[in-house]
Amino acid sequence: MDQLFVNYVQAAAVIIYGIGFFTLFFNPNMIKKIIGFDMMDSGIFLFLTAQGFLYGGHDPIVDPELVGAQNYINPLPTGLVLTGIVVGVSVSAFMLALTVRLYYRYHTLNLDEIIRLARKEED
Amino acid sequence: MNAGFLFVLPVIIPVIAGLLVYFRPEYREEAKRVAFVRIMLCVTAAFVFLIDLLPEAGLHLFSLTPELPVLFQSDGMAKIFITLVAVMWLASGFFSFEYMKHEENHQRYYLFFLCSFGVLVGLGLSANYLTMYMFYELMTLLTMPLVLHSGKKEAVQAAFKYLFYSVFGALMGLLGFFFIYNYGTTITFTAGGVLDMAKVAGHENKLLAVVFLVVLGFGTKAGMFPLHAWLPTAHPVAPAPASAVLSGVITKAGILGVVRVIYYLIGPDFIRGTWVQYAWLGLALATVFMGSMMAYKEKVLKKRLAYSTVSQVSYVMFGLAVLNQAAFIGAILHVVFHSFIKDVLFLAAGAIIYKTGRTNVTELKGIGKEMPIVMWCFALASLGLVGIPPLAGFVSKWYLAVGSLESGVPFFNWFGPVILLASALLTAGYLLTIVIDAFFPGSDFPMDTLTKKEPSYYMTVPLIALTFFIVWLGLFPGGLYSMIESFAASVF
Amino acid sequence: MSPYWILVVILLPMITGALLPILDFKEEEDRGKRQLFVAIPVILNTILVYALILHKPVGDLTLVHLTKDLSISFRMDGLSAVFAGLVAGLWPLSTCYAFEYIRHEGKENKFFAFYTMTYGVTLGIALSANVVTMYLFYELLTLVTVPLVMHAMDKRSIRAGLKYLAYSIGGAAIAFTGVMILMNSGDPSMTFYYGGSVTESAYLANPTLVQVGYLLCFFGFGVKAAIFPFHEWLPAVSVAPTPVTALLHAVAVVKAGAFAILRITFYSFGPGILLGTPAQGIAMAFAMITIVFGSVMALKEQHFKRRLAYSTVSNLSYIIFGATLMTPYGFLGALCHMLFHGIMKITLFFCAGSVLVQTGREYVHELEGLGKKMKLTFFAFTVGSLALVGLPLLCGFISKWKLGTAAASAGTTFAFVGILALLISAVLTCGYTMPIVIRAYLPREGFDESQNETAKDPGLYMTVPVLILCAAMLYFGMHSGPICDALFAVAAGLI
Amino acid sequence: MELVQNFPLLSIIIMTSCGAICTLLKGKAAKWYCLVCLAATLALNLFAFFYTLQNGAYVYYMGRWSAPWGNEIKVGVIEALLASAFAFVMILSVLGGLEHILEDVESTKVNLYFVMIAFLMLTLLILVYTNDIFTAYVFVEINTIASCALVMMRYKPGKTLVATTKYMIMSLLGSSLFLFAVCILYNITGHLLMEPMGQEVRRLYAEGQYLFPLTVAIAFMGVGLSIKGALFPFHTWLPDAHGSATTTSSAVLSGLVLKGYIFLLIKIYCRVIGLDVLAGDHMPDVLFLFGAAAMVIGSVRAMQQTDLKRLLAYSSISQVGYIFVGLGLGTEAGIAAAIVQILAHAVTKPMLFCAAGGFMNVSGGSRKLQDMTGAGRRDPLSGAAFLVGVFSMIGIPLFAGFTTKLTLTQAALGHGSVKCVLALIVIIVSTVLNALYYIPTVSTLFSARNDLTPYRNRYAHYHVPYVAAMVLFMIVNICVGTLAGPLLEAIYAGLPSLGM
Repeated sequence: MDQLFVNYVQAAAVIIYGIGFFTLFFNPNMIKKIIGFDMMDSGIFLFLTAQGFLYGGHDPIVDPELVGAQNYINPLPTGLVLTGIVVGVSVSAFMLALTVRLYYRYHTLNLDEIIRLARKEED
Repeated sequence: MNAGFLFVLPVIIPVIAGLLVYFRPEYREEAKRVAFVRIMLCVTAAFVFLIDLLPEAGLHLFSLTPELPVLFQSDGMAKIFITLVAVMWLASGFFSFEYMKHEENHQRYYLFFLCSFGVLVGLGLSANYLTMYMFYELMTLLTMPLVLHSGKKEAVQAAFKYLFYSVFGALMGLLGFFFIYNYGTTITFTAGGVLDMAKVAGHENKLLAVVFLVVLGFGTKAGMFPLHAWLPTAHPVAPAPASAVLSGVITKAGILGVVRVIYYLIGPDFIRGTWVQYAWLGLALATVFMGSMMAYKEKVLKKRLAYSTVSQVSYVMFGLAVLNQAAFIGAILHVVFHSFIKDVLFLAAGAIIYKTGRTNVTELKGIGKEMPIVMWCFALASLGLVGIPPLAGFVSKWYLAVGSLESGVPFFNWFGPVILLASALLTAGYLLTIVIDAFFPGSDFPMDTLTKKEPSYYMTVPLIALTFFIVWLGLFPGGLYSMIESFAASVF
Repeated sequence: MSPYWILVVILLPMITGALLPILDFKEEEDRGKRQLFVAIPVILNTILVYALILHKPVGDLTLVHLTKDLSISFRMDGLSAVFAGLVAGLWPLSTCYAFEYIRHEGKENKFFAFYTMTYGVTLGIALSANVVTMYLFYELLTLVTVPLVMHAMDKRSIRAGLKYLAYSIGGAAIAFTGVMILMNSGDPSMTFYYGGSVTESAYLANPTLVQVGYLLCFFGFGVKAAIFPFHEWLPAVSVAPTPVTALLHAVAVVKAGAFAILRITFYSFGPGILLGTPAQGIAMAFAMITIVFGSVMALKEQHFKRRLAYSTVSNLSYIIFGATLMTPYGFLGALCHMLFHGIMKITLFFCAGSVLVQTGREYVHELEGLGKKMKLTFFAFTVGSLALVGLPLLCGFISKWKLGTAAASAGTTFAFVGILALLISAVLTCGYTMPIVIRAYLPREGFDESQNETAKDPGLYMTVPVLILCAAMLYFGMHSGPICDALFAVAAGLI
Repeated sequence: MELVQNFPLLSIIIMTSCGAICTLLKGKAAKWYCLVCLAATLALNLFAFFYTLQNGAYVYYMGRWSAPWGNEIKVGVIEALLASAFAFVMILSVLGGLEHILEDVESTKVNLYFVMIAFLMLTLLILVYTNDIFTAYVFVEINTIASCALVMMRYKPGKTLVATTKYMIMSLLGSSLFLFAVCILYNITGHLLMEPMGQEVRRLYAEGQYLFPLTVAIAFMGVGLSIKGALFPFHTWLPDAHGSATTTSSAVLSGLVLKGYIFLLIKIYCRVIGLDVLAGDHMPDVLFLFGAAAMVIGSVRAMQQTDLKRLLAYSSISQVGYIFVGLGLGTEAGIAAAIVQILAHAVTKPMLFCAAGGFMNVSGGSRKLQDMTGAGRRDPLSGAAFLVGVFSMIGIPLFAGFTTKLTLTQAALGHGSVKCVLALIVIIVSTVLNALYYIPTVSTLFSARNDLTPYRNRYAHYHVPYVAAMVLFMIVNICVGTLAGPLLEAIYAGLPSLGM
């Protein structure tokens, strides 16, 4: 339990991730699903950035006064998060495009309903 | 080249004759058929007697595989058996000419009748286990249609029962064959046995079990308990001449099998004093007694005779199981005598059925007046079967009893004769009552209304001839005795 | 002869079969052409096979190496010669029979295509030099025969076909596992050597594994040989056209299973290792159970062809029983029965097929009185039945004799029980064949002959093969010395 | 540095540029350009394969930073082999489904289809080669998008859209789990390159530190990639997606895309986690069990299908099960078997899908098995290819499937425990089930039909690309079956560089 309080940022990240996960998985609304996905991504990014952060650490720009890696925050997670955001955005965009197509065809955003309609269409 | 080539003829002639009778359209005609069959029976019998007269010989016909030659020989046992076969077939065959008039499908009947003649001669002449097994199987298959002949429901059932019991029995024989081949030096019949004791060592128990199964197997054909049930079912449904040979000869084929296996392959020494001998004795005696009891209770004449066969053939089994010379001689004598007697009895029953249609013993009152010749023969045969001197049956039973008493087998040495005696009394009870009723139906029976219904010569001559042998052999058994003794000595 | 001829005899029928759908003969009009097109390669192939048997090619023919150990190779050794000889002997006869029979079924092109292909595939099994090759052809055999079973393409035959398929493929899959164990415990190329390729050290390292491997192979290949409890498919496939049931499910396919067991027992695992192990006992016990069980089922079965199929179930296990004795004599018995049962059972099936075609009757009780009308057919059936029962003078006795004496000489109690099983089965055999014969000739009292008015023997295409087979039964029954010597040479590993 | 060592990266660059250039080209030109690029990729990777076969694996630094900071690709025998195979199968799938692409995809968007193909190939190459776990994540996502686009890109919307959506959602779940696992691993090890990461993981495991995060990472990694690899019970998206896409898409998706993810998983498990650590967490057991279940359930479900493409899709689920069983055995031989199965299935399933496309042509475009009665006679080439595929699926010697069965059974026997028995049983059951749905399918395809409606009577008119694709597919399948020896040798030679 102690670990949980000390690493409260990580805990929050996991909670956000969990919310996103469940939304993506169980919410039938397409838009909410996409929001859920974004929350998942955000959760992970938070987790990642929190790991790179160092209390009292400086920006990772080399300052001649501060020698030694322990004085700087880790720049790599930040870079990773940036990449991740790019990927996440493109996936969200793709999903949104998909949703638009679905909506044009079925006039609803409810995935369960869409599946039902699609099955009917098939028959 | 010796007389061996002769052996093929009495085997093959009846078979070919039978096929001709069946397939040639001209033999649909009664007269031509009878003439042909008569000649063929006589020719075959003549060859059989010729073989009897010639000295012992052997013939190697061909080999299935090198270890399985088809061999014939005419030793004493063979001669006795084939002579018996020939006589019975002659008598029954002639009887058939008349009897079959009230049955159908004559050509088929003669086909199987003649073929089984040939096969039985072959069986008698077999000189090794393979040949015997072969003819034994063929015999079952060829005699089964005789049982089936009428095509009635009970006949069909009886035939199948006969078939399965017999095949089972034969296959037990085959089981023995496998083992004798492995544990013996040869499969050729050799007096005294062929077992190779070096190979047997360590496998005695298994071999004893096999021997027991073989005895049971061949005992099936001989109607030995516990595999006797087919016999009272099958024999009565066949036409009377067929019943006669079935009871008279075919049951003896089982005996021949036992003799050949026990005395000529396994050797009596191997089983003497073992549980196999005691079990065998016990089963034989049980059958003797049980057969008589069943016969006593039975009301249908032919069935009564069939049960009687069950009982009498086990006299022979008992004699063989005692495993000494006197009992052996008694057994072989009983084989011969019982054949004659049972043939007469069945033929007489057939004549009665043929002429009057009566099948039940209670209907036979006063029949002695209607058919005196037939009933006289019946009476003499009955007396013979009971064992009244000087008729045939007495001699054999005497030797059986003597053999048993001097054998030294514990318990059975005195218990056997006691059972035999009891059975003889029962025999008197179930046969002589018929005779008495036939001739002395009682004072209130309207004897005067009866008319004479004597059958034709085709029926009476065989009866009289056979009855004559019964009396003659009873009076002068010496020739036969010495002949049997000559080969009996060699097996012990 | 050059080992390449082996490839020729395997491929010639397969190519002929494959060409049939391409040439696409018309069903009715081109019948003559088609028959010629099929008959010539089949006969030629048979001649080639016998030429190969008489002049055995020296050495193996390796077609392709799968891995550094496994290869597809062919060889003509003694056991191959026996099976190939049997197959090659019976194929022309049954093709001849099929020419007439299959007119009643239709779809002749398809039928002969697969039928002829099967010839090649079966020879492939016979001539394999190692387990993998055998496995290949074993699988192919299933695949080319399934269409034959499903020939009618009605619900019944499709269901039967699927059953057959499931059992066969399942069996092969089980066997495959066993083969893998074999591969790990000896010569990894799994080439057949008389006496086995499993090394003593590998066996001692893990005896249980090797025995389990043997049993897996035994039951896996045993599926095709219809070992209890994997026998179900065989009676089911009797819906197939008779030439198929006769040749494939009495000879080629089921014997392929038995052949595989012989190979596995004597040439792969080797009796030296298996003798006296629990694996031998289990295998033998199942063989015995099947022997009796098959006969009992045959006795109960009223459908003519299914009855024969159950009889096959029983008889196949005679062969397997011989194999599980694991002595040269047992091997000899198995070989004898393999040959002779092939001849006997194909005859019986042909007779059943003739009856089916001529009268449309399928059940045993409908055959009453037919013996007088279909004389040749029932003559052959009688001879076949008697041979199957084991009457001396006919070939069935020879194999029974060899098996029986082999079991007797094996000396174990188990073998003794096996003999009893054989004999009980023989009684039962009598029980399920003889009533047919008897009632065909000797109908019951009051039987109405008029219902058989139209029945008559089929044409020459169907009767001649049957009579040739009868003659063969008699010949081998009365004079089997030479062939037994040859088989013994095989069984003792001399050739 | 030798020239050949540049080839993998060169192929990646070629595919990237191909994707970019295809957006500018018209449909036909894009097709040819894409095919040429794929051929070049194939050639380059084959060179790399033979190079590594002789000289062993090598690491190729991206930029001037070397490990543990820089990004790098690692080229081993297995990687190069898979890359070549993937490129080859990709070419054949495109050729085999070319006709259908032109039919199914709007003519203005044909070039986009080839863009997606190019990107898919690109991502596959990177998934195979990369040694950097975050790069892997990025390309997993790109791969997802590309493959979703391939599914969606069919003229007829509706079902494909829904299928794509399902596929997308499941993929996103999978990749986010994967990403999470990557983050955790990064956190506890401080590395992103696989080898340093692997050393760190082993050290931590040996010292007993961070065991819980490690377990979570392993599990998330496994679950995430299993979802993408369609392992039972995460397979639900697959039949819809593969069943409704155009021929090439189905072929590529089941033949290659799944394999890309699974190979990534294998690579991470071997190189990063290490099999001994993995075994301590019982992850192989879990994968094994689900793989075994997939083998059976996929086949059972396939038996119930009336739609040929869905049948093939369910069959893929069962085949993927084989790979996971091999992986789940957790031994060197097991991994080798898994890789063999990746190859064998990659050369078999696309062929079946292409053949199914051929059957559709002669059955009025219907995918229903019922309507395809006799299609094998009307289109013998597809029929022959389908037969080869079926033989392979059942595991007849000489065909690719047999190699799998052989290696997998051997691997199971080598394992020698309860798993061995279980594996043998499922292999047997699955073989039988495979036969039970494939053979009736074949018999339907080849059986004659009397009520031939006109369109069904249409006989196949072959296009050169299709013929070439099918013939090559058959040859390759048989090659994988008959040249199992060299293949296995190559795979075993490559296992050390995989981290074994």
